[in-house]
Amino acid sequence: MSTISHVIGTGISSAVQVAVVAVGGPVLVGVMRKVRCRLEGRVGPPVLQPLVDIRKLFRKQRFRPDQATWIFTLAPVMLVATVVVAAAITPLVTTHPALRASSDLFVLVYLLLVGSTLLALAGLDAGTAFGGMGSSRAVTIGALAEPALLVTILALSTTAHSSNLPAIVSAILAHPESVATPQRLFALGALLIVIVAESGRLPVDNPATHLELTMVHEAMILEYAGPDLALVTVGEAMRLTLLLGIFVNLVAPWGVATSTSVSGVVVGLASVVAKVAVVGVFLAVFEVFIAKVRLFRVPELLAGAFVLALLGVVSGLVAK
Amino acid sequence: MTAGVLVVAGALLGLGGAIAGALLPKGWRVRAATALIWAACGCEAAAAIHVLAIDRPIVLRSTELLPFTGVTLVLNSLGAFFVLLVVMVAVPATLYGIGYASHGLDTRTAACVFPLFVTTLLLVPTAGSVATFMALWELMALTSLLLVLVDHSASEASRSAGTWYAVLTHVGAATILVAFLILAAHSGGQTFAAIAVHARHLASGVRALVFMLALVGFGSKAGAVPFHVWLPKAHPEAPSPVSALMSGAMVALGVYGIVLVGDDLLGGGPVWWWLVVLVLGGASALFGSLHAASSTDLKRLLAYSTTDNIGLVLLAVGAAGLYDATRHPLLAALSLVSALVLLFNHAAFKGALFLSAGSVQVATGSRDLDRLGGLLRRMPQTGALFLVAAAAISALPPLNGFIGEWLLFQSLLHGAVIGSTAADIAIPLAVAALALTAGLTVVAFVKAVGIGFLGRPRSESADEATEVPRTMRLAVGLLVAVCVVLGVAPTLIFPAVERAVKTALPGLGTRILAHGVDLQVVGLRGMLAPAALAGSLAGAVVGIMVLRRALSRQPTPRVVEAWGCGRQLQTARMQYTATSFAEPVQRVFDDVLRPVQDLDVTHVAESRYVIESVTFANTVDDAIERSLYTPVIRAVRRWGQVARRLQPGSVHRYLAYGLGALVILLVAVAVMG
Amino acid sequence: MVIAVLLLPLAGGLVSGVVPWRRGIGWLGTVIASGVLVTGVVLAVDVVHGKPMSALGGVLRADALSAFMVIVIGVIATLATWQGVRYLGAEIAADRCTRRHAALYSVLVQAFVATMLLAVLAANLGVLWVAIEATTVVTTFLVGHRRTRSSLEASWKYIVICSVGIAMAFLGTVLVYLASLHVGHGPHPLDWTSLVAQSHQLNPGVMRLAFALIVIGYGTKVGLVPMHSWLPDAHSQAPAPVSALMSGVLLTVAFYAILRFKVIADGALGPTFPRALLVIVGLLSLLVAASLLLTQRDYKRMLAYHSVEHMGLIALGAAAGSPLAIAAVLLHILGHGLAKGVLFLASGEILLTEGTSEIERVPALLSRRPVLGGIFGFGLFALLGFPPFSLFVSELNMLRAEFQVGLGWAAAVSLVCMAVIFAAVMSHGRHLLLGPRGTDAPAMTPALVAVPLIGGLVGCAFIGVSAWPLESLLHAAARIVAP
Amino acid sequence: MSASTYTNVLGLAAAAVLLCAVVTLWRRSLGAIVRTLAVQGAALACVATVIGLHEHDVGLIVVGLLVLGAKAVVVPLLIGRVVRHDPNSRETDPLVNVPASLVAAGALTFLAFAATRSVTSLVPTTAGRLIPIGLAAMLVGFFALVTRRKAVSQIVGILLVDNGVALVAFLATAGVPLLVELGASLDVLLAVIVLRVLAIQMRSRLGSFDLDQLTELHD
Amino acid sequence: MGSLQLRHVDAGSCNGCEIEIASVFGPVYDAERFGTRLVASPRHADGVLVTGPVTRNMAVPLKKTVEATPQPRVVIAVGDCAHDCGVFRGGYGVVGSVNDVVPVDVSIPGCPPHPTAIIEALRGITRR
Repeated sequence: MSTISHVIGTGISSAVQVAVVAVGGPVLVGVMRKVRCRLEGRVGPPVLQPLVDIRKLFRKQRFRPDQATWIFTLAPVMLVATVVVAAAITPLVTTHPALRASSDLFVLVYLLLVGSTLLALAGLDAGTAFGGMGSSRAVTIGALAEPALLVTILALSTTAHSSNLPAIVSAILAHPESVATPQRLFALGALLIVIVAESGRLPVDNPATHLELTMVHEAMILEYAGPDLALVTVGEAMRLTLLLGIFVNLVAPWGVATSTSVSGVVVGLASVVAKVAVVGVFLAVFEVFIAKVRLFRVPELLAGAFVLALLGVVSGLVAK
Repeated sequence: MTAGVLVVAGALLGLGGAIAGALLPKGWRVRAATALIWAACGCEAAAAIHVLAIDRPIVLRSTELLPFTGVTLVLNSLGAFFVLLVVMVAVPATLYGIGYASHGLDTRTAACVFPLFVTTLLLVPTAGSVATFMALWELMALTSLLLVLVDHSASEASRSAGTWYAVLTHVGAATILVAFLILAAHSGGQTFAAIAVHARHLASGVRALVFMLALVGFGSKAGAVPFHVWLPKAHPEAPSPVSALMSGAMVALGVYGIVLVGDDLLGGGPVWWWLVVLVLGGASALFGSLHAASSTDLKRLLAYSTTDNIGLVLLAVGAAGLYDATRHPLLAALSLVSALVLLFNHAAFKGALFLSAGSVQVATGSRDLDRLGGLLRRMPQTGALFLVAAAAISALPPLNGFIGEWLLFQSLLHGAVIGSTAADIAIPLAVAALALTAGLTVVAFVKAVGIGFLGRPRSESADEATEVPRTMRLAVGLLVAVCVVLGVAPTLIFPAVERAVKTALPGLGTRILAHGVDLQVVGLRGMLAPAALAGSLAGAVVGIMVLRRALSRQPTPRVVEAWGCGRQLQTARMQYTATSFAEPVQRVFDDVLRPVQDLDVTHVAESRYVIESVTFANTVDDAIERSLYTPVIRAVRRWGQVARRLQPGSVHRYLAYGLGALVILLVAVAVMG
Repeated sequence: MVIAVLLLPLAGGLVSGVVPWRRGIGWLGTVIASGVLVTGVVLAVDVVHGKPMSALGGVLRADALSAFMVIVIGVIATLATWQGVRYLGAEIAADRCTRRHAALYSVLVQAFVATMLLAVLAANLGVLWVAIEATTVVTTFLVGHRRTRSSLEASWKYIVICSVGIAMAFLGTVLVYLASLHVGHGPHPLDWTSLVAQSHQLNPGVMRLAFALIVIGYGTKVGLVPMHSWLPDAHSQAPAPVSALMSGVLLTVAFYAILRFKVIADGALGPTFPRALLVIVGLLSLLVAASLLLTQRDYKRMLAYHSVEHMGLIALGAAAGSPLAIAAVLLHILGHGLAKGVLFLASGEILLTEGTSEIERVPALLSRRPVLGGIFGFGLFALLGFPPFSLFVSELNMLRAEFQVGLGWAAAVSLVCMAVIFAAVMSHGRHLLLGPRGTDAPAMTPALVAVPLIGGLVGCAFIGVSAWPLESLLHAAARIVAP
Repeated sequence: MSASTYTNVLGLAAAAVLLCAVVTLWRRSLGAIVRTLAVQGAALACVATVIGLHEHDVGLIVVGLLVLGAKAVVVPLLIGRVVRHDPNSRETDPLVNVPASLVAAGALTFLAFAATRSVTSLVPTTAGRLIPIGLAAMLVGFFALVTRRKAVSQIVGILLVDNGVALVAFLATAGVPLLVELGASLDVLLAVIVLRVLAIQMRSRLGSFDLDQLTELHD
Repeated sequence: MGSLQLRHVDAGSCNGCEIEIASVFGPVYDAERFGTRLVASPRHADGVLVTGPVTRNMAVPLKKTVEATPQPRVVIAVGDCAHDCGVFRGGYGVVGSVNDVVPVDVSIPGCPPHPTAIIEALRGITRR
C-alpha cells in the first residue's frame, strides 16, 4: 500500500513540478522583462505577456521549409520533452520526485543537451544562412560550457559522495553548516555563469536582438512559426526556470519537501517559486547594467567559470 | 573441451572464408566468404559466451604450429569480452561488405584478405603466449594494411596512408615485442601464464620499462596521442567495412593489450604509470575531439573521433589503475567496467558511423562534408541511422554512449574523495577533459549530421544520391540497434563485463554493479534507471506531439520556401559550410589546432580597388604530425643522404674499411694479450 | 650418399659443358638441383638422429647441420636454375649472349653449387676454406656474365674484396691449426670434430686472433660490415638467378663457416669474446644497412642491403648462441634464402620486362603486372618479418634468445634498425608497387615464371606456420653448434 | 743444415718477403712491381724449402718447389703479360704518397709484432719468432691494395696478402695439410687468372688499368 | 490582452517613418506595454510593418516577407508613401504603393505618422 501511495505521491509531485515549470517559465520571463523595462524607465509588457504570446502562437499557421526534414518538426517537441522529463525528476518541490534514481546532475545535463543538440540540427535543417551560424555558435558555447559544468557538478557532489540531486539536497539539509563552504560558493558561482550561458541570456547572448549577425540562439529558430515556435519559446523559458530552480535548491534548499505530503509539496512549491523569482529578478537587474560580450570573448567568461569550479574542487580538497 | 573445438572451428572457418574468397569466381566469393565468416563469428561467440558463463578459461596448445614455440590459445573472460566485441562489429561489417563489394572488396586479394583480417581480430584476444600473440598481431597488421591499400591504384592518399600505417604499426609492434620479450626472458617461458607468475617479482625499473613500452606499442594501435597520426590517414582510405572493423574492433584490441600487460601480466603498478595513462588519455580525448570538430572530411572526422573515444577509454583504464594502486578495488573495478562499456559502445556506434559514411560515399562519391548536404531527404534510412549513431557517440541519453560516460563520470566522481594526492589532482582534470571532449564531440557530430545530411545538397552528386542497397542499411541498422538496446538496457552486457573485469583485476569478491533494470553501483551512491528514463522521455515526446496537434489549428505544417531574408534566390552556397561551422571552435583553440589560412586576392588589371577574385583556403593539418613526425622524418632522410657517402663506389675505400677493421681488431687483440 | 650429393652437380656441369646450350639442357640444371634437394633430405633423415656420415676417408662429413645446409642449397638452387632457363633464353633471344656463353654459364652455376656443397660437407676446415674461396672464383665469372662495364666493375670489386677477406680467413684457419698442433693433432689435422673435441685446450690468445680473423674474413663473404661493400654491386649486376643463389645461399654458406669456427672458439675462449665480436659486426651491419636503405634508388641494391641486414640479424642470433638461437638462425637462413631468392628472381623478371632497375622508373607494378608485383610485394613482406612467413618466427625466436642471454639491449638496437629499414623498404616498395595503372592493360606473367616464385613464397610461409618436418633437424643441427 | 745456418737463411728469406712487400709500395713502374712479386715468391719458396729441409719433411719441400713454380714464375708471368700490353703504365699517383706509405708500412709491422705476441709465445722456435713478419707482409699487401690505383697493383696486392698468409702458415705450422695447400694454391692461381681476364677486359673497355674509373656503382 | 509581433520592412522609405517607429518602441511611447513587439523573422510575426513606397528592388522581398508570415496576419502600411507613394509617386524606381504589391489591412497616414498614431493603429489591431 505504502509503495503505491508513494508512487502516486511522487507522480503527483513530479506533475506539480512540471506544471510549475511549464507555467512558471513564461511567467518568469515576463517578470524578468518587466523588471528590466522598469529599470530602463519604461512600463514594459504585462508579466503574463509571454503566456499570451504562446497562446496566440498555437492558433497560427505551421510552416515547414521545403528543404527541411522531420528533424525540424521533432526538435521543438524534443526540446520541451527533455525539459519536462528533467523537471519531473528534479527535486524542485520535493526531494522525492518520480524516477528519483535517475535524478542525477549528470543525467540532467545530458538530458538538456539532447534538446539543444536537436535544436542546433534544426537550425541547419532548413538550409539557410543564419540557421547554420546560430547552430555553430550555440554548440561551440555549449561545448565550452561543458567543462565548467561538469567540474561544478564534481565540486558539488563531493560532499554528498554522489551526483544524485536528491542526495545532494538532502545532504545540505542534513548538514546546514556546509552551506557556505568556499567549495560550494565557488562552484555555485561557476554554475550561475554556466546557467546564464546555457540559457542564452546576457552577456552571452541577447534574446531580444534583431541583428542576425549577433544572434546565437535566435538564429537557429528563425524558421519556426506558430505552434512550433510556441514550443521553442516555452521550452526555453522552462529550461531557464528549471536551471534556476536547481540552482536555488543547491544554494539554499530550505523549504523543499522531504516527503510527498500535500503540505510539504505546497510549502516546497511556494518556496521554490519565491526563490526562483528572487534569483530571476536579480538576474534581470544584472542584465540591465551589462552589454553582450563579443562572441570570442565568451570563452574567457566560460574559462572563468571553469577556474571557479576548479577552485571549488581544490578548496574542497584543502578543507579536507 | 567442446568449447575448445569451437575456437579451433572458428579459426578454421575463417581460414575457409579466406580460401573461398581466393578461389571462388567473382559472383560467389564475397557471399561465400561472408557466410563462412559468420560461421566463424558464431563459433567464437559461442566459445566466448561459454567461457563467460563458466568463468573458466579455455586453454589450447599445439606444438605442431609455429616452430620453436608452438601455439597457445587461452580464452579467458577478458578475452571473451573482446571476442564478443569483435563479433558484434564483424557480423554487420561483413554483411555490409556484400553490398559494398563492388567498391574494391570483390577482387580476389581483398576477398581473401578480408576474412583473414576478421579471423585475426577474433583470435588476438585468445592468444595465450608471446609468440602466438605477436603472430596474430602482425597478421592483423598485415591484413589490415593490405585492405587499406585496396584502393592504391586510384588514390595517392591511400598509398600514403598505407605507408604511414605500416610504419607506425610496425614500430608499435616492435615496442610491444620488446616489452613481451623482457617479460619472457625473466620468466623462463613465453606463455602469458608463466609470465604472469614471474612478472610481479621483477625489479620495479624493469616493470616500468615494460609497461611504458607496451603503452607506446598498444597506444599506437589504439590511436592514442601522439601515436594517432596513422588513424586519420588510414581509416578514411580503407573500404568502409574495413574502417568500421579497424576503428571499432582493432583499436579496441590496443586497449586490450594495455589491460593485458598492465593488469593481467604485471598485476598493476605504481600510481605514476597510471597517471601517464591518464595524461595520454586526456590528451587523446581533447586532441581527437578538437580535430574531429574541425575536420571537413566525414571519415577523417570519424577517425579523429576514434582517437577521442579511445582517450576516454584510457582515462577510465588509467583511473582503474590509479584506484588499484591506491587500494580502492571497488572503484578500480568500476573504472574498468566503464572502460569496457565505453569500448563496447564505441565499437557499436563507430561501426555504424563508418558504415553509413561508406554508404554516403557509395551514394555520392564523396566524403567531403562541403560537397554533401540534404542526404536525409534522399537517403532517409541511412540518414536516420547515422543520426541515431551520432547521437549515441555524442553521449545523448537514452543511447549507449551516455551510459558509458555516466559510468566513467561516476568512477571519477567517487575517486575525487579517496584522498590520494595524485587522484586529487588528476581526477578534476580528467573530469574537465571528459566534459570538454563531450562538448566538442557534440560540435563534431552536429556538424557531421547537420552539414552532411541536412540542408540543401552542396553538389550535384549529393543532389542525385539515392538510398543504398538493403543489406547495407540492415548492417548499419544492426549496429544502431545495439546502440539503442544498450542505451535502454545496458545491464544486458554487465554480467559479461563484470566477469571480464574480475579477470583483469582478480581478488574482487563482491559484485560491482547490481543487475536488474536499473544500474546501481554497489557500495557507492550512484544510480541510473535508463529504461525508465527512456520510457518517460518517449512518453513526454508523444504527449507533447499530441498536445501540439490538439492545440494547433493546422495539424500538418505547410511546406514553404525557407525564409531567406527576402532574397530572390536561395542556393546551397548560402549555407554554412563544414569549415565555417567549425570556425568558432577553431578560433578558440587555434593554439592547438594551428590552422593554416590562405587568402589570395586577385585584382583586375585596371585598378587595385576592384577585386576580380578572392580565394580563401583554411586547412587544419595535424600539429602533432607536423611538429613531432615531420622533423624526425626529415632528419632520417638527411641521415640517409649523408650515409650514401659510405658507398662512393671506390674499391679503395671499401678495402680501406677492411684494413681499418683489421687494424682495430689487431690492436684490440694486442691489448688483450 | 655424401659423395652422391657432390657428384650430382659435377655431373650436371660436365654435361652442360660438353653439350651446347639448349632449353632442355637448362632444365637439366633444375633436375640436378632438385636432385640435390632430394639427396639432402635423404641425408637429413639419415643423420638427424644417427651418427654423422663420412666419406672420402674423412674429408667429407655430413652431420645434421651440413644436411640442413644441403637442403637450403638444394631448395634455392632449384628455384634459381628454374629461372636460369628463362634468363638464358631471354639473353640469347636478345642476342646478348651466345650459346657457348650460355653453356659456360650452366657449367659455372653447377660448379658454384658444387663448391657450396663441398663447403658444407667438408670435414676439414681447410677444405672448407678452399671450397669457399672456389665459390669466389666461380661466381666472379657469373657476376660478370652480362659483360657490361658495370658488371665488370662489380666483378672486380667482388673478387678483390673477397680474395682479401678470404685470405684473412685462411690466416685464421692457419692459426687454429697452429693452436691445435700444440695440443697434439690426431689423424686428421684441421678436422672439425677433433678440433671441437680438444677446443678447451687450445691456446686462447691464438684462438682470439684466429676467430677475429675468421669473422672478418668469412664475414666478407657473408656480407657483414665492414667488408660488405662488394655485395650491393655484385648482387645488382649479377644475373638474377646468380644473385638469388649468392644472396640466398652463398652468404649463409659463408656464415656456416663462421658457425663451425664459433663452436671451437666458444670452447677455447668461452662465449664472451665470440659473442662480443658477433654482436659488434651484427649491429654494424644492421646500422649500415639501415642507413643505406633509406635513400636507395635501385631495387636490386635495395635487396642486397636487405641481405646485409639479415646477415647482421643472423650474426646477432649466433652471438646469443643458445640452442634456441641457433635453431632460429638456421630457420632464418632457410627462410631468408627462400624469400631473398624469390625476390631476386622476381627482380630479374622485372628487369627483363621493364629494362631498368631504378625504382623511380618502375612504378605501380602491382597495377601493371599484378602477379609479379604481388610476388614482389609478398616477398618484401616476408623479408620484413611478417607472419606467416618463416622469417617472423625465426626473428622472434632469435630476439627471444638474445633477451634470454642478456643481449636484450642489442636486440632492442636491432629492432630500431629494423624499424628504420621497414620504413625505408615500405616507402621504396610503395613507389615500386603501388600506383595507377596508366593506359596499358595489366600484363600477365608467364606461369612458368610465376610458379617457382609462388612456390618459394608458399614454402617460406609453410615453414613459418609449421616446421614439423624440419624442426627435429633444426634442433639436431642447433645442438651441434650449441651443445 | 746447421742450426745457425737454418736460422740465418730462414730469417733472411722471411725478411726478403717483407722487404719485397715494402718495395712494391716504393716502386712506381708496374713492371718493377711484378718483378718484385716474383722475387717475393722465390723468397717464400725458399722459406718453405728451408723449413722442409730442416724438418726433413719431403712434402714441404715439394710444396716449396710448387710455390717456386707458381708464385715466382707462373703468376708473375701471367701478370707480366698484362703489363706488357701497356708498358707505360705506372703507379704515378697512389692515394697515399710513397713516403707516407713507407711510414705506414713500418707502423703496420709494429702492429703485426704486437698482435702476434700470443702466437710467438706459443711457438718459441726460430720459425715461430718470424711469424710477425708474415703478418706484416700481409698487412703491407693489404695497404698496397687500399692505396694503389692500378688494376695490376691490386692483383699484386692480393698476392702480397696471400704470400704473407702463406709465410705465416709455413713459419707457424710448417704448412697446412697438403690437400689444403694444394687446393689453396689452385684457388689462388685461378683467382689470378680471373683477375687477369678482368684486367684485360678492363683495359680493352676503359683504355687503362685505372681503378678510379670503377666508381659507377655507388649509392 | 493582446499580442502582436511585427516584422518591419522598409520597402523604400526615406527613413522618416523608421525614426517614428523607433520612438514607438522607445521608452517614451513604449508600445511593448500593449503586447506589441518587433521581431527578427516574419515567421515569428503576426504582422508586417511596411514603410515607404515599394521600390523595384523591394517588391519581391516584400511579397516574400508577407508570404513568410504565418496566417492570420496583418499588413500595416505606415506613412503616406506606403499608402500612395507620397512624393515618390511616379518615380522611376517605384513599383507602386504597398497595396499594389500585397494586400494591406491597416494604413497609417502621415508623413511621417506621429508615434501616437502608430500606437493607436496597433492598439486597434490588438484591441487593447
